[in-house]
Amino acid sequence: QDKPQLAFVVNAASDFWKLAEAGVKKAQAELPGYDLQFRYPAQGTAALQNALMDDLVAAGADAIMISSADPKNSIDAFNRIAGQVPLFTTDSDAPASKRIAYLGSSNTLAGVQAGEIAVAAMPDGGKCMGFVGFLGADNAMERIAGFRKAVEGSGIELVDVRGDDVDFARARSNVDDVLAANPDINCMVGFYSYNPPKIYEALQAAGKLGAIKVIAFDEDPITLGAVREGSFAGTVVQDPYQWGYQGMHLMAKYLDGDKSGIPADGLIIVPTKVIDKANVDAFEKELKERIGG
Amino acid sequence: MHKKDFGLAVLIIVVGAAVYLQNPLFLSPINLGNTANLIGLFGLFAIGQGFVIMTGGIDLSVGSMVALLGVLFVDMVGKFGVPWPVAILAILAIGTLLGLAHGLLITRLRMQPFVVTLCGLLIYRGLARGYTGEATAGFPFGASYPALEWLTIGRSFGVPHSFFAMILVGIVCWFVLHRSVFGRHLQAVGKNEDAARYSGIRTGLVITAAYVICAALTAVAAVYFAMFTRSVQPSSHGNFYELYAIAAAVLGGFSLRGGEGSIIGVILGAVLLQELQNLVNLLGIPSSLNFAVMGAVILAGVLADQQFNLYRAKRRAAAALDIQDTKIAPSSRQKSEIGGYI
Amino acid sequence: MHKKDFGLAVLIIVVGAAVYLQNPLFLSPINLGNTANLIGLFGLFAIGQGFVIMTGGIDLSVGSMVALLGVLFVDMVGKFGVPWPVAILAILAIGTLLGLAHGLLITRLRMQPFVVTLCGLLIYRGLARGYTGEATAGFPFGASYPALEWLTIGRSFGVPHSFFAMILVGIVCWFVLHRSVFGRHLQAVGKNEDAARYSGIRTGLVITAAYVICAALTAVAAVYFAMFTRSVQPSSHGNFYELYAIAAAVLGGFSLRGGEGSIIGVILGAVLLQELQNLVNLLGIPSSLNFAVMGAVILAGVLADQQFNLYRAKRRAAAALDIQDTKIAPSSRQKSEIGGYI
Amino acid sequence: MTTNEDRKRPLLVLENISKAYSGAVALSNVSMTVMAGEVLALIGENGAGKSTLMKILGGVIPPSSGQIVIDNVRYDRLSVTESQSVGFAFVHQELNVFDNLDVAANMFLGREKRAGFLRLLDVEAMRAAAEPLLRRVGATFRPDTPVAELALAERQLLEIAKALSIQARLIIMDEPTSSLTLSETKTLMNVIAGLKADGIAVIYISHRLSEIEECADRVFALRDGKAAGELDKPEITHDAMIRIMIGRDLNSLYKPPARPPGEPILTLRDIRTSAKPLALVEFDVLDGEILGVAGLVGAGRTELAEAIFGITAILEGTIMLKGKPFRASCPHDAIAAGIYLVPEDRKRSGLVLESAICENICLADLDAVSYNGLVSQRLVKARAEDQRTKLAIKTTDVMRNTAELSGGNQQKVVLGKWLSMRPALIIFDEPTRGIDVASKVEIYRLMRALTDAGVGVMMISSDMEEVIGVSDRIVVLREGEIAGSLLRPEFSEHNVLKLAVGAN
Ligand SMILES: Nc1ncnc2c1ncn2[C@@H]1O[C@H](COP(=O)(O)OP(=O)(O)OP(=O)(O)O)[C@@H](O)[C@H]1O
Ligand SMILES: Nc1ncnc2c1ncn2[C@@H]1O[C@H](COP(=O)(O)OP(=O)(O)OP(=O)(O)O)[C@@H](O)[C@H]1O
Ligand SMILES: [Mg+2]
Ligand SMILES: [Mg+2]
Repeated sequence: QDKPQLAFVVNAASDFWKLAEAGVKKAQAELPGYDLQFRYPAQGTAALQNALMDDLVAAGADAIMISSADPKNSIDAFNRIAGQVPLFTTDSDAPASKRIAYLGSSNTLAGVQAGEIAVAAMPDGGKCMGFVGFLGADNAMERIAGFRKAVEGSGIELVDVRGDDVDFARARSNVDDVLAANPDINCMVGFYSYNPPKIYEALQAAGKLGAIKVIAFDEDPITLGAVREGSFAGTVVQDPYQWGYQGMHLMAKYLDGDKSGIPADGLIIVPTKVIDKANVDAFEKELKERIGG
Repeated sequence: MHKKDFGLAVLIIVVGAAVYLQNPLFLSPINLGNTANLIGLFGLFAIGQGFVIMTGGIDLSVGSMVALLGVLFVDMVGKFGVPWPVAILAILAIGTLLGLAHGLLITRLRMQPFVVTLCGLLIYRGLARGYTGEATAGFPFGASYPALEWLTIGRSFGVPHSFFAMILVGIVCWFVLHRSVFGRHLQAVGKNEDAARYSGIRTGLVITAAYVICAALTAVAAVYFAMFTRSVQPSSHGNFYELYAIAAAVLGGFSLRGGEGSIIGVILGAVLLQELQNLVNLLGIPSSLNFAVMGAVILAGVLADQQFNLYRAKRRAAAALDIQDTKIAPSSRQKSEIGGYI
Repeated sequence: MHKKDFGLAVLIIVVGAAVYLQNPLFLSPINLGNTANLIGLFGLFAIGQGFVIMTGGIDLSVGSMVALLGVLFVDMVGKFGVPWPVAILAILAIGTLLGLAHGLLITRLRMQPFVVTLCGLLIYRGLARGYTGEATAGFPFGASYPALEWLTIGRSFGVPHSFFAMILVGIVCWFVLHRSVFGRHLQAVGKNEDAARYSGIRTGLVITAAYVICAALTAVAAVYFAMFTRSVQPSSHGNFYELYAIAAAVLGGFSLRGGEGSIIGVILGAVLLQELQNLVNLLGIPSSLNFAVMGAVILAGVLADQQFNLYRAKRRAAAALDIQDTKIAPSSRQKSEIGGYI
Repeated sequence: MTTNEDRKRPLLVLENISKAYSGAVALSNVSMTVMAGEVLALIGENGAGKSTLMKILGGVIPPSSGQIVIDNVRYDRLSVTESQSVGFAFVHQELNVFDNLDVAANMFLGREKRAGFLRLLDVEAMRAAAEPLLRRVGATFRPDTPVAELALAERQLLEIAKALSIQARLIIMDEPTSSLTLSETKTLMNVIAGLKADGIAVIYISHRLSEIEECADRVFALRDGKAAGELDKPEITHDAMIRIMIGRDLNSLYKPPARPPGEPILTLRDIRTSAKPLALVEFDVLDGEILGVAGLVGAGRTELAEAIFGITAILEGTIMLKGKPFRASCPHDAIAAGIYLVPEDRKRSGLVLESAICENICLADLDAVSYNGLVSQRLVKARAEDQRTKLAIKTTDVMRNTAELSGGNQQKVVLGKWLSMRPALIIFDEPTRGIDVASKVEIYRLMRALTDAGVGVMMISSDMEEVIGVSDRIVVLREGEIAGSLLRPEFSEHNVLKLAVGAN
C-alpha cells in the first residue's frame, strides 16, 4: 500500500461509467507508480457517496475525483474531504467548493445540442415528451433546460418529462402509457442513457418506429443501432472515457507537484458530440476499441 | 368469490370508472393491453409471495432474485447463445434451488424467514452486480428470438401473453391452494404450526414447498421481466418488487400472521396496484405525485372496505334483534379478527 | 446483557477484528468517528422501530418520513428562515402527529399496520417529491448555523454528537422498555393482546404510543440526517431505511411476532449493519459486492449464533436428567422461540 | 365387552420412560401397561406429568430415555406418523383447532379424503362423514361451520369427534370434559362405553373423579413424574383415588359461609348485552355468598360475564356496584372499580403464556410494584412468590415461562393475578378447568375466604359437582335469560338441569 492511491467515485452504477472505467484502466497501464481505484456507491445518493469518500480517505486515498449525485448540496462534505486530500469533480461540478478543478462536459450544452437535433429534424415544429430517471437530479434539469432553450421559438414544445427512478419496467411503461394516452405526441426525448432504448422498444411494439421523432442521449448499443437504422434522429454523447483517462493523469501530475494542467477557472471541458446517421459507424468503432483495449 | 375479494373488486371498478370519466382512453385496447401485461408480470410473483405469506412467512428476496435471474437469462441467451428453452429451464432450476435453500434454512436451521430472505435480498443483488461488474446486461441490437418473444411479449387478440401466463398460473394455484390437500395443509401450518405437526402434517416439507413455489414463480416472472425490459440493470432492476408483491397479497386479504388469503385476492391486489400506476400517467398527474396518489387510494379503499364491513356486521346484528332470531350469532369473531394487527 | 445481545456483540467484535487485521485503519480515530456518526443516525430510528415491532406491528414509513421531514426542515431553516429550535419543534410535532395518525388508524379503525404504514411510505415520499417538485432541498451556499451544527454534526473528543444523541435516547428507551410500567404493558400487548386487555391494559393506547414514539424518534433522526447530508433529494433520501431499521431490530433479537426484543440488541444491530458497510469500503471490496458481503456475513453470523444456542440447550437438558436437579433454571423457551417463524 | 382374554393382551407397554426438559424433570422411570379394550384412567395432580406422557405417545416429544412397546415392536421414540399408524388417536388438553378452517376440514386434517383424477379434496365426502360423528358426541353445529364461530366447549366436542373419526385402537383423551357440561359429559360416557364394546382402548385423563368412577376399568396414578400406584375396578372410589394421587385425604368441598348473606355487592337490572340482545337479565350477587351460575353450553354465561367486565357492550339496563351505578366500557374501568374476571379460555385471554410467571401475576397491577413508574423486579418477584406459596403453584422458579407450567398450574397463575389485588367482586368463569382435586379444594377455600372478607364471588361453572358443592345460591341461564335461581336446600342435578333445559 505504499503507492499513492487515486480514486474515481461515480454517482451510480450504470453502463455509462464502464467507459470511464476503461479510461481509468488505460491510465493505470501508463501510471504504474499509482494505485487507481474505480468505485461505485451502494446506491446513488449523495449521503452514501460522501460516506464512501470519508471511508476512502480513512483507508488512505491520496486524491479523489468524484461525480456527485448532488454537488450543490455536498459542498461541506467536499470541503471536508478537500481539507484532507486533493479533490476533483467530474460529470457535475461544485464550483463553490474547495475542489481543485472540474473535468467533464456541460449538461446544459448537451441539452442545447439535443434541442438542435430536434429543430433540424422537425422544421414544422412538434410536441415532445421527455423521459428521465430522476427529475430532480442536476444533470437532468440542466439537460432539460438546455433542450427547452434550444427549441424556443421553433414551434417545438417539450410538453412534459416523465420520471421513472431508474426502474426499467417503469421507464418502458411510461412510454407505453404516453403512446396510449397522448396520441398528439410526435417526438420523444430520452434524457438518460437507458431511456432511448425503452422508447425504441415501445415504438417497435406499437409499430410506430419512424413515425415519432426520437432524440437520444448517450451511447447505448440500442440507441446507436437505432440511429444507424434511421429510427432515431440523433444522439448526444459525452466522452466519459476521457474523463477517466485524463482525470487520472491530471491527479497523478497534481500529486507530483505539476499544476500546469489546471486552468485558471478550474474548468476542463470535454466537449459533447452529436452522433447521427453520418458518423455513427466511426463512433461505434472507436467505442469498441476503447472498451476492448 | 370471497367477501373480501368482492370489496377489492368493487374498489378496482370504482377507481377504473373514475379514471375513465376523466380520460376515456383508459379503456382503449392499447392501454388495457399494456396494463394487462404489467398485471401479468407482477401478478406472477405476487401469487408466489402469497404461498409464502400463507405459511406466516415472508420472502423479501424476490426483487433481487428478479434482477439476478434476469441478468443470467439475458446473458445466457444474448451473450452465450444458449438456446432459450434450455436457458428458461436453467433459470427455473436456479430459482427452485434458491427457494429450496430458503425453505431449508427456515425449517431445518430454524432461522427467521425475515432474516433469511433479507440476506437473500442483499446477496442476490450483490451477486448480480458483481457478476456483471455493474454493467447492464442486454441483448445485442437487432437480436430477435421470435418464439421466445411470442411466448413472453407477444399478444393474441390484443391480450399480452404474460397476462395469459398469469391467469394460467393463477388457475393452477387456485386449485393447489383452495382445493388440494397440500393447500389445506398450508393453511393449517400457517395458522398453527405446532398443532399442524401434532396432526401428522410434515410442516417442514409444507413450508419448504411454499418457498420453492414462490421462488419458481419468481423465476418465471424474472424471464418475463427480462424480456419486457430487454435489458437488466443489476442495481435497479426489480428494486422494491418484494414490497409490491407483499402489498398485493396483503391488499388481497392475506394476513401476514399466516393462514389466510385467496389467490383471487392476490391477483386483484396486483390489478389494483397496476391500475394506480396507470392512472397517474393517464391523468397526467406529475410523476412526482405518483406515489402519493397510490398511497392515498389504497388507504381510502381499504378503509372504506373495512368500515363498510363493520357497518354491515352491525346491521346484521341489529337485524337479528328485530327478527327475534337468536340463532344468528352476532359473530363475536369480528372482535378477534379485527383485533388482529398484522 | 441478554444472551442474544451477547452473541451479536461477539459477532461484531469478530468481524471488527478480521477487518482490523486486513486494514489497521479500521480502528483509526477518523474511521471510528465516521462510523459512529452513521451508527448514531441509523440507531435513532431503529430504536423507534423496535417499539413498534414490540407490539407485533411494523412501520414501513420511516424512510419516506425521513425524506419528507428532512425536506421540510431544510426548507424551514434554509429557505424561510425559521429559527432552528422552532423548526426542530415543528418537525417533532409533525412527526408525532403522523405517528398518532398511524396509531389511531391501526387501533381505532382496525387497519393492519403493514397496510397503514405502506400507504405512509407511498404518501410521504410522494408529498416530499411533489412539494419540492423533485428538486433537491438544500441550505443556501455558505449558510451556517453554528449551534445547530454543533448539536447535530459536531464532535466532542472525536465522538460525533449524533452518536451521543443515540446513546442518550437509547438509555432513556432502555428504561422505558425494560423498566417502566409502560414497557411491561408493551411487551404484554405484543405477546398476547387479548390477555393484556383482559388484564386491564388499555391496549389501544399502548399500541398508539408505540407508533408515536417510533415517529418521534424518526423525526429526530430526520433532522440529524438532513444536517448530515445538508440537502435532501426527495426521491432517494432515506430509501430503504425502513428495511435497515427492521433489519437492525430483527438482528438485535426482536421478533416480528411481537413481545420480544431489547434496546441493547437493536443498537448492536445498527452497529453491525454500519460495520459491514464500512468493511466493504475499507477493504476495497468492489462496491458491487457490497450487498453480497453484507448478506453473507449476517447469514453466517445469525446461523452460528443459533446453532450455538441450540447446542447449549441440548447440553442443558442432558445435564438436568443426569443430576435430577430441578433447580437448574429453565429455558425450554428455546423450543417455541426457534419454532417462531417471523 | 372386554373378556378376560382381551385383558391379558397388552396393547401398549411403556418401560421406564423418563423425560427431562432443560432444567426440569417431568417424568422419571414410569412403566405402564394398557390392555386392549380397557379404559385406563390416568390421574395425578397438576404437573404430575400426565400430558407429558401422552405427548410422548403421540410422537410430539421424544422421551429422554425408556422404551415404548407396541405389538411387540420396541420404539425408542415414536414419530407423529408412527403414532397414527399404530392406531393412536388424541384429544389434546390444549385444544388444537384451526379457526381458519371449517369443522369438517379440522376433523380430517392430515387424513383428507380425496376424489377425482387429480386427487383433490373431497369436501362433500368429508362433510358427510363428519355429520354422524358430530351427532355421536352430541354436537349441534354443522360440519361446514367455520371453527372461528365455535365456543370453547364446542371446540372440545369437535376434538373428541375428530379422535373418533380415526380408526383407532387406542384413544387418548387428555381432559376432554374440562369445559363440557353435564349433558355432553353424559354423552361422552356413552361414547366411551361404546368404544369399549368395540374393543377400543381408552386412556382417560381427568380431574373430575366422578367421571372416572363411572367409566374407568383401571386407574393409574402419577405423582411428581413417578408412578404412584394403581387401582382395579372394584377399588375405584373417590377417596382411594385422592389418596394415591396426593398421598392423603381431603375434606369435603363445601364450607358454609361465616355469616348469612348481606347487602348486594353487584346488582343487574334489565340488562341487555350486544351479544344476546334479546335476553333481559337481572340478578344480584350478595355479600358473603358464592353465587353459582349454571347453564348449558352456549347459554350465554361467558358473554354475560364479559359484558360486566367491559369486553362486550351493554345495550341497556343498570348495573350497581355496592349501591353505586357502574358501567365498564373496557376492562380497565372494571378493574379500577374492583371487578375482576378469571376468563374461561386462559390460553387466549387469561395469560401471556410466553412471559414469566411473575410477570403474569403482576401484569394487572404493575403500579403497585413500581416506584415512580419504574417496575421493581424485587417487588414483582416477592409478590409472585407470595402467590406461589398461597396457591401452591408447582414450579421451581417464578421467573420461568408460564407456558412451561402444566395446565392446572397455569390456571393458578391467573387466579394469583387477581388475588394479589384488592377485589370487590371476582367473576370466576370455569375457575377449576383442568385443576386437580387438591387444588380445587384450595380454590374453593379461597373463594370462601373471599366471601367471608366481603368480596363478591360469582362462579360460572359447567361442572355440576362443583356448582352444587360450592355455591350458596345458583342462578341458571337459558338462552341468555335467567331461567331461575335455587337456594341450597333445593340443590340437585335434577333441579339445575330442569331449569337449564327448560320445560322438563
Ligand atoms: N415445555 C416445557 N418446558 C419445561 N417444562 C415443562 C414443559 N412442559 C411441561 N413441563 C413441566 O413438566 C411437568 C409435567 O407437565 P404435564 O403437562 O405433563 O402435567 P399434567 O400432569 O398434564 O398436569 P395438568 O393436570 O395440570 O395438565 C410440569 O412440571 C411442567 O412444568
Ligand atoms: N366467537 C364466536 N363466534 C360466534 N359465536 C360464538 C362465539 N363464541 C360464542 N358464540 C356463541 O354464542 C353463544 C353463547 O356463548 P357463551 O360462550 O357465552 O356460552 P356459555 O354459556 O358461556 O357457554 P360455555 O359453557 O361454553 O362457557 C353460543 O351459542 C356460542 O355458539
Ligand atoms: Mg395436562
Ligand atoms: Mg363459557
